[in-house]
Amino acid sequence: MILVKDLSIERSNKTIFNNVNLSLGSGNIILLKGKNGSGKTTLLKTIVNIIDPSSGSIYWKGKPLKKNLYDFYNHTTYIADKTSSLSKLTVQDNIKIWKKIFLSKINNSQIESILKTLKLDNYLNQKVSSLSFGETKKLEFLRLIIEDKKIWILDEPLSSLDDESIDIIGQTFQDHRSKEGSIIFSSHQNSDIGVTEEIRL
Amino acid sequence: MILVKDLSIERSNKTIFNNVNLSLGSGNIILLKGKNGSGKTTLLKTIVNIIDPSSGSIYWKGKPLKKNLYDFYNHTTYIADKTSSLSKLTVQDNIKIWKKIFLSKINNSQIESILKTLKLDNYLNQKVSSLSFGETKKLEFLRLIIEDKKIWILDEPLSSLDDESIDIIGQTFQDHRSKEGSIIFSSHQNSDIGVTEEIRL
Amino acid sequence: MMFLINPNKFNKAADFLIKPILVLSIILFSLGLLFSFYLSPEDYQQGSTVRIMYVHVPSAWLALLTYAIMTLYSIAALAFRIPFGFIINTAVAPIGGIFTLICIISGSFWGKPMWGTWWVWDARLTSVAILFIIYLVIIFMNLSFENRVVREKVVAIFVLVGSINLPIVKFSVDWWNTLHQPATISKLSKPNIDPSMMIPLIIMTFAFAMIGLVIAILRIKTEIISRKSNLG
Amino acid sequence: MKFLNKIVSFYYREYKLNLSGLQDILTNIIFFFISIFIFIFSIGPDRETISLIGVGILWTLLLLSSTLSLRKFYQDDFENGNLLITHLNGFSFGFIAILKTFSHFLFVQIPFLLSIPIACILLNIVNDKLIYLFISFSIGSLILSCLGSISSSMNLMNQRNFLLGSVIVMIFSIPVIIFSVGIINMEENFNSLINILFGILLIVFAINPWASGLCLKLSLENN
Amino acid sequence: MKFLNKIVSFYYREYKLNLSGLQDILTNIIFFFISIFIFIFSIGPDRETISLIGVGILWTLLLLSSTLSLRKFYQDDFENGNLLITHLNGFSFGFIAILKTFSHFLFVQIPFLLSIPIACILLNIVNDKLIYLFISFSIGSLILSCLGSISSSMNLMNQRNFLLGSVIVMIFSIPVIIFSVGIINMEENFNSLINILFGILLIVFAINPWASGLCLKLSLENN
Ligand code: HEM
Ligand SMILES: Nc1ncnc2c1ncn2[C@@H]1O[C@H](COP(=O)(O)OP(=O)(O)OP(=O)(O)O)[C@@H](O)[C@H]1O
Ligand SMILES: Nc1ncnc2c1ncn2[C@@H]1O[C@H](COP(=O)(O)OP(=O)(O)OP(=O)(O)O)[C@@H](O)[C@H]1O
Ligand SMILES: [Mg+2]
Ligand SMILES: [Mg+2]
Repeated sequence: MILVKDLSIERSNKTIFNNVNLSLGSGNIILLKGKNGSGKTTLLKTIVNIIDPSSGSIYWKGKPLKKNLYDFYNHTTYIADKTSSLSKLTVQDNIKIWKKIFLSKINNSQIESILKTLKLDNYLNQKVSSLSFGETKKLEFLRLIIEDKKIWILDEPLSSLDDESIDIIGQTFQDHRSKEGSIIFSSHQNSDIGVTEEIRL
Repeated sequence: MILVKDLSIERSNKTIFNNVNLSLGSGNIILLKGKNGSGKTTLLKTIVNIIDPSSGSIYWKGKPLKKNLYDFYNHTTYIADKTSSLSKLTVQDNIKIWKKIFLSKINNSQIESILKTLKLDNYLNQKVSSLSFGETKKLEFLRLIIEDKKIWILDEPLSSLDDESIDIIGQTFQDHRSKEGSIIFSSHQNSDIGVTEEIRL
Repeated sequence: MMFLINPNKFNKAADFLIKPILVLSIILFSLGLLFSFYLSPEDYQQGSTVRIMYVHVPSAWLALLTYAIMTLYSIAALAFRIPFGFIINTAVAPIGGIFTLICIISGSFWGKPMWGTWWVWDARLTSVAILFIIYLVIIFMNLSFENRVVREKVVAIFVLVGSINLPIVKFSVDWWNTLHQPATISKLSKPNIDPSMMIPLIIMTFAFAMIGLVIAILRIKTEIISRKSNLG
Repeated sequence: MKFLNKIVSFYYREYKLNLSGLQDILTNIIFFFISIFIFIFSIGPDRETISLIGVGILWTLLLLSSTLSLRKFYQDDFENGNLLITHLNGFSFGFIAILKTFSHFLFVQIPFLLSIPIACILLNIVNDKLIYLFISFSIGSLILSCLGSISSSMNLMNQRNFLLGSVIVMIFSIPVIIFSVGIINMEENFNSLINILFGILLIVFAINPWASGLCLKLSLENN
Repeated sequence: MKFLNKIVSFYYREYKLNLSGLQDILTNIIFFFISIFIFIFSIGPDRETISLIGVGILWTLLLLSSTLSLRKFYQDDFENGNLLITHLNGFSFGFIAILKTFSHFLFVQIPFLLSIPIACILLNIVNDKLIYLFISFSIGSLILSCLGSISSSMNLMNQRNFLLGSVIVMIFSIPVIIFSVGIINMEENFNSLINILFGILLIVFAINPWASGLCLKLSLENN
């Protein structure tokens, strides 16, 4: 559904990468690999149209992305390498806010069960600022479930997680794939998480 | 030199861990492992006396840590799981500031060669906010060299780094060890970085 | 006249013109100083403080002129996409700012004996003070915005909006009843000022203008270079 | 319908956020009242002078305290990534600017407007002026919110010189202040003056989404 | 010696952070003058009135500038971990509070104090008051810096009761300011009044490292 063609990006006159091609169909899980500073984050940001490419083009459902931007956004969840939960509020408040702003139809019991598998159920009334690093990260993944979109674009979802959590994420990826969803994510780690294609930058 | 005895920590009436013992002698490299939320960060923070333990005690050179705090700080570099470089300033400015505040005797050519091995030499005049996640992390490690202390306390130094950088860090650890330095760090990854002891929380 | 909008042509013209202008400015300035301090009479009311005029009035005019030039170039840059206008804005703003500052300071020193205070809140003085602040803001915007493309546009828009202040400065003495001296020279047909004061005034004005021009040319040239090498 | 719902939830989020930042709002209001006390004390008990300059003081303080809150406008959302999320959630940057401007008006200016009656008592401003005051203040503070939005989105690109944005806002608000203070003292042609004020509002209101939106997009791109 | 060196480099860092050069100080000063302009525009150009409330205007602006910069006090350092680094670098929390308070005084208040003479010309404040003004302003702004330190360190703890606490600390500045405004108008017993102000300064100065230091420690612990 997403097609990236001959994408090149320059920033402050430095070429970051040249002629990247990829296509993300339904049921695909693409893993982006590359050294630090090779441009993984930049590529993902370009795909969600935050950065304008120097040359090359991106298509969504056959049409240029820019022409069809909000339809694309309607089908996409992007999780950046920083967490977006509001650290002054509690976990519960954050979930409430996410449910509202994404007009989520997920019901509470579903969320509770996910919180339980992620082992976050004990922290509902704790401020996000006092969660551990990994816990904040796991909290962020709730957005995937709450937003319930087809396409997931994730920047380093696996770093700082323990093996158990990585397994859970892998499980979730497989579930999503079986529902015809597609995922593109970057990672430095090698975990067998059912990746269908690997792209090196 | 650091001795942790029967340390237990409670936060908001929740026990985080119980009766942890460890001793860090010179030339030791201790790896802390544990699930997300198991208390690795909390333990490290307790060792640097930011968090007060509920019970148990910590000794530095045989004396209670609290009695001898600033001497301990004089020998310790602590790198938290967040980066501390100032994102509005350039890499160069950050290095300059660190050199000043830690009264560093490292000369510039040394720093340049380290920047080169860390592949940061091209970014000297770039703002930290525009560095990639891994690059910011690597920049943080410069503090280890600039501060030039005996004891390194590092919270998840390896996450979000590529394999090459991890090798460099491992090299640095070995160098430090051969100079009778000691290291305690937490990590989720298994990399053979010459760890002498592993502690599970 | 292409050198007024094309950087390359400007560079050539500037290389050719800068030395004559420099010489001219030195001559005019020394001549002006000579005239205003030795060869012009004292005012029967104001005494020798009238000599402040030979600094005050030229700098005031040039402050206004500089802003007017910036306004024209901003229009050119925004409406006709002539990037040279952005260069002018960056290069010339500090010069105008300094002229304004000289005008304010000399005016204050004039005001102390004439009005009994350094400062009053009349329309002209206030609008000049605002002009000064506008200049300062333009300078700081040029210094502190990181993204050059945005910065230039923002500055140009700001210059345009700020140009509303220009007629207020110029005509405030006519529109409102103020303490400040009304325009004397603008009535070209019959200037009600003595020629013995008129001559040094005009010489000083040209001297100031030439000095400003020399600095402007140098600044524009460095600006062109830094744009080419993309440092700015 | 869905879009409307999203807007409502946007404000729910803003509400939650501002509530946790209650301290900031309180600080602003305290600043406001302390300043009023300062003036009353420096003028002394002469009630005539106070009521003469009362309106002017109120206006200035309104302006100053809205510069106080400028930093909150986009900075926090920008830094913690919520600006991006809101955009990906289907709002164009221009529309985000409009929403945020209203949110600033709601959560920062309205508390002020509500404290004006008390301030009027302190400053001995006669009651029958209150309604004029209120109308002109509401329009004026909306103008200030729009200007604030523009300048603080510009500030995102210029992380060093934070005050510059405030200075720009203040320069542009000089005419607004002149007009609005005039309104109160010239009751006869109140209507024509308020129309001018309204005109200014429309202009900044039209420019705001365009200018702020552009700045937001660029600053996200360069982050 | 080493310790002294460290203090010097602390200020080097603060300098780099606060001012990326002269332009930031200048922007501060411009901001100050524009605020004065705005007051004049809203109050009217009448020289008598202006000189009457001139001192009040100056105090309000001093208060404004220190309120504006409250957030910068500890928040940024706290969030990016530099507070911790400074502590581990050998400064106790109480001492950090003292250093920071001086840094606030240096980089925020001093630019103001320096522009007061020019402001006095604009506001038509007579020359022979200038020295009184200067003394009371210097003491007053140090007091405000200390109070600001306490209140913004309380604010770090981000708990409802502490939020309120920081607001209450702000309220303490009311008597200080009102008192200082009074000083200018009561030239006879200037000395005894300034002594009282000095006494207040000593008190807050003594409390500050203790209170702020505690809050800093607790907030780091709970983060
Ligand atoms: C800080 C205070 C002052 C400022 C900012 C100021 C500003 C200006 C400006 C902007 C002009 C140019 C106006 C134009 O081109 O029409 C001007 C002209 C002039 N000013 Fe001032 N002025 C100040 C004080 C004074 C004082 C105290 C005097 C003498 C009593 C004075 C006498 C004049 C005269 C004679 C002219 C020439 C008017 C003409 O021929 O058009 N100014 N001033
Ligand atoms: N605004 C900018 N100006 C100049 N260079 C930039 C800018 N933004 C990013 N870069 C550079 O672009 C490169 C790619 O950054 P990016 O964040 O995409 O890397 P990454 O592959 O995600 O790395 P990591 O694994 O460390 O997250 C980096 O070297 C970074 O320094
Ligand atoms: N102030 C607090 N109040 C209550 N609980 C807290 C507080 N601070 C931390 N905790 C809890 O303590 C636990 C340990 O946190 P810590 O950051 O030490 O974990 P960690 O082992 O470093 O995890 P990670 O691998 O995710 O970094 C977490 O479950 C966290 O929620
Ligand atoms: Mg990245
Ligand atoms: Mg941790």
